[in-house]
Amino acid sequence: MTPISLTHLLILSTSLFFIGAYGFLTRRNLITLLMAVELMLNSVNINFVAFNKYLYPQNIDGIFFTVFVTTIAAAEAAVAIAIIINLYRSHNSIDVEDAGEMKY
Amino acid sequence: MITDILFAMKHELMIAVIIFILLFWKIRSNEPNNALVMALVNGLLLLSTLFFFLNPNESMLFNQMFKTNVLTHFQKSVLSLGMLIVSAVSYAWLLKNKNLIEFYILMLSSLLGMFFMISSSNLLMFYIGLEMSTIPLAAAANFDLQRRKSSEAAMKLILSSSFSSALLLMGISFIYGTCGSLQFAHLNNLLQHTPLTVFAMVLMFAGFAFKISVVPFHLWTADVYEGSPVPVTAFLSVLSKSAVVFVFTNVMFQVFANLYQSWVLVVALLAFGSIVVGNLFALRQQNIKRFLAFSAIAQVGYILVALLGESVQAQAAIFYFLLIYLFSNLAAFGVVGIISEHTGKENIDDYKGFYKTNKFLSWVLAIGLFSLAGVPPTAGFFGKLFLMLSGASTGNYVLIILASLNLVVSFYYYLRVIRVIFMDENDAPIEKTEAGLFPRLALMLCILGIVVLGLYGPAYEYIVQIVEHY
Amino acid sequence: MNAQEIIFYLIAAYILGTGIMAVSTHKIFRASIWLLFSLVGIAALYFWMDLEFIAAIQIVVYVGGIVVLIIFSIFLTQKAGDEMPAPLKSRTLPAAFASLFALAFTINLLLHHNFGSASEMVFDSSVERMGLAMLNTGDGGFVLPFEAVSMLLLAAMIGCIVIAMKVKKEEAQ
Amino acid sequence: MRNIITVLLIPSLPLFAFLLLGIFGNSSNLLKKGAGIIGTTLMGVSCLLSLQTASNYFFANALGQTAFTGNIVFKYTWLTFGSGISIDMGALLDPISAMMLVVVSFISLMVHLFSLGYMKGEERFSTYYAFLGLFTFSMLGLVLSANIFQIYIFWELVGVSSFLLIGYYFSKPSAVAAAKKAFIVTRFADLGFLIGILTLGFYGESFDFETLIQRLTDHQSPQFLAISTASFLGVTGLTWGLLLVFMGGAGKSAMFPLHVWLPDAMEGPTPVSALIHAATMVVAGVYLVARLFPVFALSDQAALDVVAYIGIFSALFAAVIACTQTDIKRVLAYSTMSQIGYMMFALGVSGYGTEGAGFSASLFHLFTHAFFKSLLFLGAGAIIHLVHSNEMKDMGGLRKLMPITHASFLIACLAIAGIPPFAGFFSKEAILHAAHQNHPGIYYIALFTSMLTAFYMFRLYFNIFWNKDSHHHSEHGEGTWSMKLPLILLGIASVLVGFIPFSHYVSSDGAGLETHVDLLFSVAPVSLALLGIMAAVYLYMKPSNKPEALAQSLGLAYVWAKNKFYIDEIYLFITKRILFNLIGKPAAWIDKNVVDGFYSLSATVTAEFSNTIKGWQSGNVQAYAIYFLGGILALSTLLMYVLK
Amino acid sequence: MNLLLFIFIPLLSAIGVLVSNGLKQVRMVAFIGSAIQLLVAFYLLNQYQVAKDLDGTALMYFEQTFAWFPSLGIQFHIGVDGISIAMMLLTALVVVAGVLVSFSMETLHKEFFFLLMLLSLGAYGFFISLDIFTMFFFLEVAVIPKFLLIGIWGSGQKERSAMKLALMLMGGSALIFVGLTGVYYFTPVLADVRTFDLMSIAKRGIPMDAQLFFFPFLFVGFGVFTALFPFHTWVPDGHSSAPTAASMFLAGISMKLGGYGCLRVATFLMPEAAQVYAPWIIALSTIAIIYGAFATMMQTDLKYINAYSSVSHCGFVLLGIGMLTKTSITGAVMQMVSHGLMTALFFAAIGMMYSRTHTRLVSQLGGLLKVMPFISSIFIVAGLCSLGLPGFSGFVSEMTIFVGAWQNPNMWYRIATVLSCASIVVTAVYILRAAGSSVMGEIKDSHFTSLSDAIWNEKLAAVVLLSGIVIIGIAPFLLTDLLSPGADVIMGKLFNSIK
Repeated sequence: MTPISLTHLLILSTSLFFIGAYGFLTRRNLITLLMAVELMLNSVNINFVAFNKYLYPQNIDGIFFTVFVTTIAAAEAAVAIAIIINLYRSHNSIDVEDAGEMKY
Repeated sequence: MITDILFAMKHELMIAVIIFILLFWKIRSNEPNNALVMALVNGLLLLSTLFFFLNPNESMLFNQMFKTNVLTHFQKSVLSLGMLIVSAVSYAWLLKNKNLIEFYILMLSSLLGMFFMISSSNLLMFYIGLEMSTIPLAAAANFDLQRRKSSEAAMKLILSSSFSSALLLMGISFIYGTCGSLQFAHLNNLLQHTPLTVFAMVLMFAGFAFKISVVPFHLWTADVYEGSPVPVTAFLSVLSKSAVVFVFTNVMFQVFANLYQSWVLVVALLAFGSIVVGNLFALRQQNIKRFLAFSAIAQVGYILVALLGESVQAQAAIFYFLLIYLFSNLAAFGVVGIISEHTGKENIDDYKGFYKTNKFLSWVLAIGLFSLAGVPPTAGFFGKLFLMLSGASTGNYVLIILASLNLVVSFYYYLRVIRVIFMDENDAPIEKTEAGLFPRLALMLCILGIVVLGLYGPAYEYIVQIVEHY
Repeated sequence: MNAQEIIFYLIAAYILGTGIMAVSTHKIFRASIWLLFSLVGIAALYFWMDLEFIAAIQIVVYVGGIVVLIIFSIFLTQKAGDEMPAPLKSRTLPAAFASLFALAFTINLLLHHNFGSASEMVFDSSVERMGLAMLNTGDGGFVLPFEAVSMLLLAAMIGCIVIAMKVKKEEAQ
Repeated sequence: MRNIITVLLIPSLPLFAFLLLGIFGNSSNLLKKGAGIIGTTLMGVSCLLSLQTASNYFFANALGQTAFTGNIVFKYTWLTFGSGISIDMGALLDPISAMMLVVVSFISLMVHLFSLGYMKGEERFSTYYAFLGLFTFSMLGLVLSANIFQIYIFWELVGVSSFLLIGYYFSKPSAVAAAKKAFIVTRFADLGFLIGILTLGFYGESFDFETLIQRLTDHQSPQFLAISTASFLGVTGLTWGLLLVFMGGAGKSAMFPLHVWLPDAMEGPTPVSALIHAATMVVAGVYLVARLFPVFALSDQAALDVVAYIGIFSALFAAVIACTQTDIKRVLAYSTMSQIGYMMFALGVSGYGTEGAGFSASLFHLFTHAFFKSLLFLGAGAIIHLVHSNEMKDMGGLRKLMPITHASFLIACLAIAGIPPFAGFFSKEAILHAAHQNHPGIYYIALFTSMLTAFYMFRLYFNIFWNKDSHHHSEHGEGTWSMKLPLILLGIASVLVGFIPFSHYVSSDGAGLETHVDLLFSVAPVSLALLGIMAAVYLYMKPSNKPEALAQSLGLAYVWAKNKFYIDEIYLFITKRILFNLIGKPAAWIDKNVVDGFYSLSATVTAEFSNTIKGWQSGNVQAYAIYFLGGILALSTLLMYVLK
Repeated sequence: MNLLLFIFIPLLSAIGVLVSNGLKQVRMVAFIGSAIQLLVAFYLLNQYQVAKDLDGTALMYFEQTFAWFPSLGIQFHIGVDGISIAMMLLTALVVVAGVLVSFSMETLHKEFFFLLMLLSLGAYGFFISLDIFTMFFFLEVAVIPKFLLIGIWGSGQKERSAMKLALMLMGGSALIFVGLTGVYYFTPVLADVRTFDLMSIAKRGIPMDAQLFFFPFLFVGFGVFTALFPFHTWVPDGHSSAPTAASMFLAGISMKLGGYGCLRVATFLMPEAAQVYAPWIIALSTIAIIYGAFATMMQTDLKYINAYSSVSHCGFVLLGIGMLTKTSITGAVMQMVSHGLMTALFFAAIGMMYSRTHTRLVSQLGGLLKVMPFISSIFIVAGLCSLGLPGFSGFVSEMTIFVGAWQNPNMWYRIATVLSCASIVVTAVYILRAAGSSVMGEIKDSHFTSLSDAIWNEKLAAVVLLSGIVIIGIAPFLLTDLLSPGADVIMGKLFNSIK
């Protein structure tokens, strides 16, 4: 494997990251926001794995980072979804635009 | 060996023990006696606070992921104390809560996360601690289950924080990619000044800045503060912030030492931005919690000012300030919480004529606000001045001048509240509110802290000593 | 260009394509399915990198866990097939600009960064090594984060239960 | 030592009266009733001591001396300024101060005495006597001052006691206004005085009269060289200093154009006018110039010329106005101004030493004038006491009702008109003589003025005592003996004091001058005075419409004079229009709107700005994220491309 | 003599006020506390004379040093010289009088007296401090009580005025703080410790370029407290809205903190810069004097009249400092003392009149001399003192300033002096206008005739202040002897710097 491929991997992950970011910034459904975040986290995971495998194979920090990110992402998603469901109960909508009562 | 670990992790273990006790309690009885739970938790938290005096040794554990020394013990005790005060002043809200045990578990988990974060000497542990201190808190923010604002606040918190942690993670991944290590101690040497590391630094900085509400990463703050239950707001504004600042200073001075030239600029810019924006927004708030949120943003600006100084002086000033800030802000939030819980009134104008009916609470709120504003003889005066003194030590006079002048603006809005409390006439002021024993004690403790910390010089000297040592 | 590379580019194209679909389709249910595809694609990438363990976790946690959770929540809050409201123009433009700029910026940085030569060492990513590391307290051990995360999961679980549980009638008043 | 105590007691006794009556006068009934007696007694003692001191000085101590010298009785350093100069409180006895002591204490005693009857039954009787005491104390202190700053201190005290006494009837708005005017106008003059003091003191490096005079008259001394080389706007420091000091004197002595307060000051109780505005305080300016006379005469002729011109102009100017006034006290006030004008120009035309006839004449006139002018005022007081009016038209034919007053008033009128052998004749002759020798132009104007003087004085006299018949009947006669006694005493004095060989004792260098009355020279002034009296007889002795006809024929000139040449209006214009409207109001406006407005504006701008940016906090979590991402990008771009 | 008494007595009185009950007890505690303080102040004066006779060379007496924040070089260093003793005597007198005139305070009396005591604590602390950080601390301690006193017990637009005052004073403090940091960091480091200590900074000296940069901050910052033009606008509003005692404190003491700071901190520590900036100081203070006087002339409210006149009078203080001669500096301190007493007396008289007539408008008052002769006389006497009548303190202090100012032969300085002198005429105008129409003239309101004159506590207050004014006015040498050594020290620093 050549470093160029590492760069390519990084470009892939970066692209995915900002695709996720774009999603987060534009979608109006709270659940889709969450989905966009998952994409971003995944792209970071790719980064860790790629760095670990191609640059620092002597340790496995990157791999473990990925594992823990995945776990935490799960916890985060769970809590977020619970909150969204609760929000839905009170607002009867999960549109971002409807959940902006507090401002200024 | 085992005792070493026990002593090193005494705070974490203590919190974990509380969590498990609560868990089993919940399993045993579905409708526990809230007062008893609170007494237990408060007692144990007091113990945890006092643990500081219990063999505060220095150690490095678990694959160099967990470090302790006097400084971290100190910080953890401060946080325990903060948690204790939060828990005590929110007595009324907690007492009525149907899910008290769960609430405590969430808050304590968050506290535990902070402890891990403070003790982390490794980016992985840092990240886990950070998330652990945020995610349960987001859930706790939603604990006013019926209030629309509560869930909105929780939603904003969890989504913003996940977005921010994604960016933070990206920064961490770049650091890992360029250095190949996650250990703070190694990164110190490995990190070179390259565009990519600078970018990674900015990303990480933004992650921190998000947690401590630095402009422009602060926008969630006011909404979340306003919507969350008072204990959560107090917790967020004091404990989360303090914990992150503890780590932040460490990371900035230790990990990013090689990028000092770059981050100093960022810090200076954002310090100014935070002070100005925080002040401008605080000026126009009607809701007292939002008002405190924006004032807190301005306060963070001053913390950043101090960060510009020489390492030891800066850290000492910051830690000292945070200690004072903890008492001051909790005094203010304590009173606001008590009033909000008893009367549901949260607008500044509702406090008109407050002094006529509630002398004690008025003075507590006033002293808290004075301390936040930095008026002597409260400790806030010393805290804030030492921050700026530290900032000036490297010659950033333009920033110091701007920050000083902004103090005047901040004065305006603090005094506005004082004015409402003491001077404005009102036919129907907030009725007399009985705070209860725990809150009263906690508030008195805050006042004591506010008065003593400043006038008693050795308090600061002690912090300097600890910081100098580590 | 050898087969490995071709496969890589295919997987990459697949991930990005499904990713884009996931953030742009107007039907929320479809979006979740596109997300699912994208995550599977990432698992494929891990396979391609010979990291079977990570790939497995990816599939179990993300595909089996999170996406399912998301789909459940969609069912709880939406009627299937509902069109989502289109994003606001005022939001799309700056978002697109920011994302593209950030993308270009980051890629530019990455391309100009010298990561040094790839290590020739063979990367040992066996499940055994990971297992040992996971529960090791000494050098190269990750037991502390493991425990910490378990506490986090516990807390998250408790939080979810309280929040998501239907509030009883009398409490609602 | 005895001398010190005596000299100290002279001003201290009135001061004691002031403190006693001022502080306890209202609380103690005894003091309230007995205020007059107490005040008069203390004053009497003080007067006796003054007479004794003066006679000691002139007759006992000076025996065998060829010249009178200044004698500093005591000196105490009161306030030291950094560079060795200090204000000393001291008492200086020299011919002029000894003379002034007598004048002040004697007139004051007369007024005290007169007031016993005149002010009887007043509600604030004790306060009145307290103020009289304060005034007398200040005036005596002024006279005794050995230090130019000390004189300034008493100068101010005199001013304030004058203010208090003019405003004695404080519920009368006109009295309050007059008191204010008097104080403010003299205060303005004192501003000049103060700066003059500062200038002289700075260059002379002392405030002591003796030192100052010695240094500034010695043309070789470094101080003199410094002050005469320093210049501002082309005028030397010395001239500035002297002129500014003279400005102070002109203010107190009501010289044109600072005279406007004097006529109004007649709002005060009449005895007060007699004391302050006729005999003592108003001549303080003359006294001041006389004090510094060596410096004027030996070092700065230009300043002295100014004194002369202002003096003669004021004399003429006031005399013209006096001819047209109908308020008897105002006539007297303008006459006072005119007479002080005489004193001033006499100083102005005088030389030093053997040339110093003018100096002696001036002070001689001061001396005599004090007696007959206070007599006139007290007489006027007695008249007003009777008719309850100041206006001539309410009077007439009073000679039968009040014979003593009539007689004394006539004596005084003759004296002021310069008819021999009354006191005024001698002093005026001496002045005219001095003017004739040194400055013929001034002499002729003075001559003309003396005719006017005779005219307006007798206009006054006839209007009061003759003219129409009296419709008054005396309720309480001429008044008590305490009122009559001063009139008689002063009348006698007005006749006699002219015979004192004044210049022998009082002269510019202390050496004494021989008095010579040149009968030939006296012909012109006396005949002119008689001419003036004749005119008055013709116009005013009997009621007629001749005065109106004359006024008509004079036309505009009469109107202008009657309206005091509109000087008051000019002042009013300057103060109201310029100071109030053009400076005061804008200052207040600027303060409110510009300076304070700036702060309010900055507050408003801040609030507005805060309102403008509130949209940042839009409440939408995605918007927050955009700012978040934008912040990161902006910072990184900044770090990488801008602030490299 | 232990100077800590000046901290503890006010503190104890404040605590005593808090624990006592009822108006009578509270005011007695406050009165006794302040009276003891006054006695102690006089005792200090006595002890100072004794100590001075024993050792005339010391710069400061009764020095004590306590570590406070040693790592930052902040000490609690106290000590006095003649100048500070004069200011402390002033404070003691005004505090006693302030307590006395507030005897009939009805609402929230406990808080009122507590804050008064706190205010006096701030003032004393400021004057005894020899550490500029401590000075700053005490300076600010005094700000909030002012805000509360005006805002709670004031009249008219009290809240706005209170806010304005607090904000402008805080603005001044902010500038001072910047100046302090500059002084702190640019003073050469000795033995690895920086210092805030006044005397050691003076000894070490501050480099010229730092002086040039930071002098304006310190001077303007303190200047705000003492109504430096154009930072004076808090004065009229603040003074006129404040309750009587607070007005007395504000004008009598608080404004003097600024003047003292300008002298002790700004000018003393940065003499070279003071010389450079002297023309500016003189220009601004001359403007303040003239402009304040003219603005006063247009006022119709008695308190505004006195407040604006304070602007004008405090201009003299700054003028005296700006002229940088020994005499003028001595005069500036004298003027501080004198103006403090005089203006306190003035406000006391106005307050007494207001509490009876319920109006302060010149146009509505009139003829009060008839119904309340004591109060009216006090008013007139205060007015006469204000316009610089000999025999009262105002005269000697102004004259000292003028003489000092005139010693500077620069023509522009002279013109400034002449203009300032001219203001005394304007002063006469407005004082007489005020006195003429409010206490003299006809009684404008018939219900005035039934009003009573001053009662014992008010009389005592007036006598306390008046005796100070008269003693200084008659025997100014007492004061100049006290001030002279201190002025010499400052001048010594100035002249050394000329070399």
